[in-house]
Amino acid sequence: MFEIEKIRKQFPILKQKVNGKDLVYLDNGATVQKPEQVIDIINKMYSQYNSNIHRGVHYLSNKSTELYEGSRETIRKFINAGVTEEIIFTKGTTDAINLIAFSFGEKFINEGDEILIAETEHHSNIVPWQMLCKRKKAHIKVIPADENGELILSEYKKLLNKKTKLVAVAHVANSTGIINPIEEIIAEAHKSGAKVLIDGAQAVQHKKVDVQQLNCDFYVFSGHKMYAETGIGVLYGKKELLEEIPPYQGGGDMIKSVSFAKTEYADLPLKFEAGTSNYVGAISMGEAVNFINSIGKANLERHETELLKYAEEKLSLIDGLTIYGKSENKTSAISFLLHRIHFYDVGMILDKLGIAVRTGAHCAEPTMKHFGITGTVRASFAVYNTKEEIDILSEGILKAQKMLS
Amino acid sequence: MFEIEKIRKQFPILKQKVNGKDLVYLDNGATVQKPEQVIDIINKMYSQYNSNIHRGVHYLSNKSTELYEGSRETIRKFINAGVTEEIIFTKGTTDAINLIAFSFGEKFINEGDEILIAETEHHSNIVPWQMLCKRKKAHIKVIPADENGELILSEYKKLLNKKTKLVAVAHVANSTGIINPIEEIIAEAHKSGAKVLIDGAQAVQHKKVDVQQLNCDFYVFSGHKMYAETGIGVLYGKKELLEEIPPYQGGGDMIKSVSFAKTEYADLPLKFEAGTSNYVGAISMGEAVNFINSIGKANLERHETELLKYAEEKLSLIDGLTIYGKSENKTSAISFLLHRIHFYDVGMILDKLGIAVRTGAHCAEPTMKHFGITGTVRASFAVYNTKEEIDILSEGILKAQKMLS
Amino acid sequence: MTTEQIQNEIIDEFSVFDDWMDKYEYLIETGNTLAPYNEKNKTPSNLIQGCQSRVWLDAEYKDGKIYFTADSDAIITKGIIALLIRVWSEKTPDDVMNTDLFFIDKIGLRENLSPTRANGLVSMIKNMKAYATAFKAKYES
Amino acid sequence: MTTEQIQNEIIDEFSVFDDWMDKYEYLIETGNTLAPYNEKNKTPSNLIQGCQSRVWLDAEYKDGKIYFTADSDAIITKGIIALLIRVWSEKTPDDVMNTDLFFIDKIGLRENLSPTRANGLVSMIKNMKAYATAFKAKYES
Ligand SMILES: Cc1ncc(COP(=O)(O)O)c(C=O)c1O
Ligand SMILES: Cc1ncc(COP(=O)(O)O)c(C=O)c1O
Repeated sequence: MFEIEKIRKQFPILKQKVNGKDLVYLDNGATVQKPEQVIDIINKMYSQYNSNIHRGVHYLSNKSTELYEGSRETIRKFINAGVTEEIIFTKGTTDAINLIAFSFGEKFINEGDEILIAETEHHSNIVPWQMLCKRKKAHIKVIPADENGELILSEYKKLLNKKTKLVAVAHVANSTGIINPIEEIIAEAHKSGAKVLIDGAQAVQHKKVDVQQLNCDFYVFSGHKMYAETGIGVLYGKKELLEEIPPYQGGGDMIKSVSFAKTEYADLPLKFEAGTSNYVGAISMGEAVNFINSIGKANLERHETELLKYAEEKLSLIDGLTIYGKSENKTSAISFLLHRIHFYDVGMILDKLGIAVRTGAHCAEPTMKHFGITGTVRASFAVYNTKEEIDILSEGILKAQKMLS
Repeated sequence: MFEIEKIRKQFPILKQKVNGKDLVYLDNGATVQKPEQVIDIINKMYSQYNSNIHRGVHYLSNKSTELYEGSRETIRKFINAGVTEEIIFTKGTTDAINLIAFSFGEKFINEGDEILIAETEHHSNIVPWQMLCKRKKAHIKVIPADENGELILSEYKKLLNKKTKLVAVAHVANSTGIINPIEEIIAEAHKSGAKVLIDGAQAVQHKKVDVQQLNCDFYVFSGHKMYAETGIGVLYGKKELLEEIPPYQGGGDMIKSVSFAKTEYADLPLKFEAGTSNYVGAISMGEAVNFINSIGKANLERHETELLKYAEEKLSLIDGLTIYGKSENKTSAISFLLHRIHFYDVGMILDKLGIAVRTGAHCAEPTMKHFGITGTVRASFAVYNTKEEIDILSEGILKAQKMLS
Repeated sequence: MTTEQIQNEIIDEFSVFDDWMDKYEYLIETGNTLAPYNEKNKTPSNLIQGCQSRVWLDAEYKDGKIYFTADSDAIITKGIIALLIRVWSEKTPDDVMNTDLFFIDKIGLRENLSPTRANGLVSMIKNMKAYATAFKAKYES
Repeated sequence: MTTEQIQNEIIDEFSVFDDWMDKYEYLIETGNTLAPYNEKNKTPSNLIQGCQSRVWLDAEYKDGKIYFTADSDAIITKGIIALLIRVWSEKTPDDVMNTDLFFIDKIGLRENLSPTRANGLVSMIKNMKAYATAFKAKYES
């Protein structure tokens, strides 16, 4: 049974008043709020178990290490990776993509090689590849989107060739909520001999993800967008590949032995976890998975799909409102503009009504350019949002429209 | 007035029992415990103010951003940097060193160049330079230590030459607690035209640090070792230098504009903060500085010096105990071995007595090699430790010695 | 009137509003009455790129006084700009350089000066002061 | 005796101790009685490098049974090794492969099998099972 009130009660921040109004938090694409059980585990870590991991022999250190490694296993199950060594903790999605851009790049990218990314990517899945290509004299090729924001697969297939070493695509585009056809993208890339990185930052919190079934080579996501702390994320990579590519950062914990003459790197996953890992963050991520599991991914997906459909219906009724990103395959986000009204002004007025939405280019300037705009208003949903909140949003938009035109 | 009992009360974890004994936490070199005010601010962030920073126009986002940027200013004052843009938030010390190894390396390190590091460095201040040197065909030169673990300045001066581009040295060596003569090291390096990175991971929590007075080019440290969260750290760099070197990671927040044709990077400090920053971690770091300031660095230093002197006296009385790292200039750590007894065994027995110490090579294998050993037992202190705890440690060592010989 | 007096005048005007809606409606109105900005001056060098709204700023120095003109694509931002220009136009460089801008806070629009890079206003204020400093150096020394 | 019986025997022996000191003293004693390890066999390939203590492990197959020898530089680690060898020496590959190692937990020494890389014991157990698998494949198929 999906009991929304019970779920909402678990999020202390939702009880907040903002500008005298009940908070309506619809900026979940930027970051998701945290349930009590996640806040509690952080508290508990710092009040009872905190100690640096891996290197200690004492009780607290063992305790922290056990919880940390336990969390790794929880996350392995969450995305159904084959073995725990395939789960690398990073600072977040951006960090994970940069890691691959560097390490995969050092090993496999040479002058003239090509990397394919989609036109609708987040900057974090664009800039690291640009930097890599600049360093290696390689090239970025862009998978174009159609006027609705959907990727054009026929064009994608034409772009694939022997020089294509990597395809990096979002599972869900953050600025539109469109779910990309990654199954087909992955299969095609593999046929052509390219590896695939999937940016799951906007997907894992909304959809069931099975990396073995997807057969992607890398899958990355952030804790803070899936009910966990900021400053933590995950890189999943196929074991053989992670073993082949060199480490990214050097430091404590990622080595087997160090001397000035010769340093040997540790085995997976530690090879990619230099320095003191954000173990409290990682543990909070395991707890966030527990939270999601306690609701059930299917229930969560059903609820969020309902919300999206409802929001699409409601907002379509508003005169002069254009939705950007139209597709049957969307999840949990709706991007729009009001005719002749600046998104920033709408955001400001909504804020005054206690409604938090995101405005701007959503770190996806090429997508905005594609639509011929500079930004949108984006409402994005999490498991705790309600239809009533969408009603409030819709009334708020009408009010803003009235004030601003 | 320095009231130790009042201070201890602020650390919930110190009330823990471990193996039925009162916890005696002497593993502060690995990570320091957190005072209530830091735990509270984390709580408060996730229960009241949490929202992604910089990009939002709504109330919560503004609130988070204000707190985040406020923390940057607090930290600027803490180390007396000239301007806030010189404070970059990273994942930790290791991340900060890797950032410089990459970005400074891309810009300034060429084939045949030399990087000087000390023999007594932590792996995090060795491996990134080894990786850089491998990539750029540059060379590492090692500043040797004498038999007590102190750096030999006359040898250092001989190593400096025109090819020396960077000197990377710890402010305080983590395996011995020895304070390196960084003032002189910095001055000499500059005379010879080299830049200097100081690894302050073991210093900022114990000593007053004034980066302008030191005149170092880079100074790095970790939050978790100075009473703040894990997963956060700081890179201080001189503005002109940070402006000159290229960004390290690419992604959201570090850009001014992105297109497939041309991407412009943001100004400092954001240029080096790609992706969602660990803003809660950063805010906890500001609060940790408030905690330290509430005690007063001078008081803290006095207390910790007393502890160290007391521990040195006490431990010297134990037959067959050798202290590694002897110097007049030490802070907050004491490394030792018992004759013919393995450090691991000592650590295990102490753990049973509720005493948490670190054993092993302390991520400083070259230092251990220098002393002709494979590891030590290290007791390291923070502001909340007491002489009584050192008495307990000393009794514990005697007991372990008895059991193990 | 001094910059302080103008600021107090604005505070007085806003004091009659007791809810945010009235304030914002007034701000929007004010934005709509902002003197038109010469489209030709929408050059890259006059552009202050916020993440969200864009601001264009230009200034001239005549007979000891500065004449600011500005624009924004967002109307709320434009409203604040209009208020800033009211405080600072036709003032001397010294007037501008020495102003303590207190009115925005007092009229309860502080959220518009957030440390985010969102609307470019913080940079705009910095740039207005920079113009004053530059004019002073150029013409008055 | 089966590996299960030996484990139960060890549990019995430890059950007389009611505090950790006695347990660890017994463990240390046990470590000191471990059959000497041939120094010549302290080769890199026999070394299991923990972060903290090092473990050397060697094994031979004779007449259907495995003979393990091992050593460590830390005496507590050596004590656990001695117990493991007592359970597994002179057992068949199948015996070793199929053992459910429950005694370490039961005698309250679980902290010695922590997931840290500290003492090499977890790897050692893995390697002992790997020897069994290898011997079985080589000699029994
Ligand atoms: C001197 C020194 N440098 C670097 C580090 C690495 O710090 P972190 O693990 O927080 O990145 C440490 C701590 O382990 C240290 O003591
Ligand atoms: C699709 C997508 N990719 C990458 C990112 C970057 O994630 P983070 O900022 O957590 O590194 C985001 C979130 O902003 C995103 O939505």
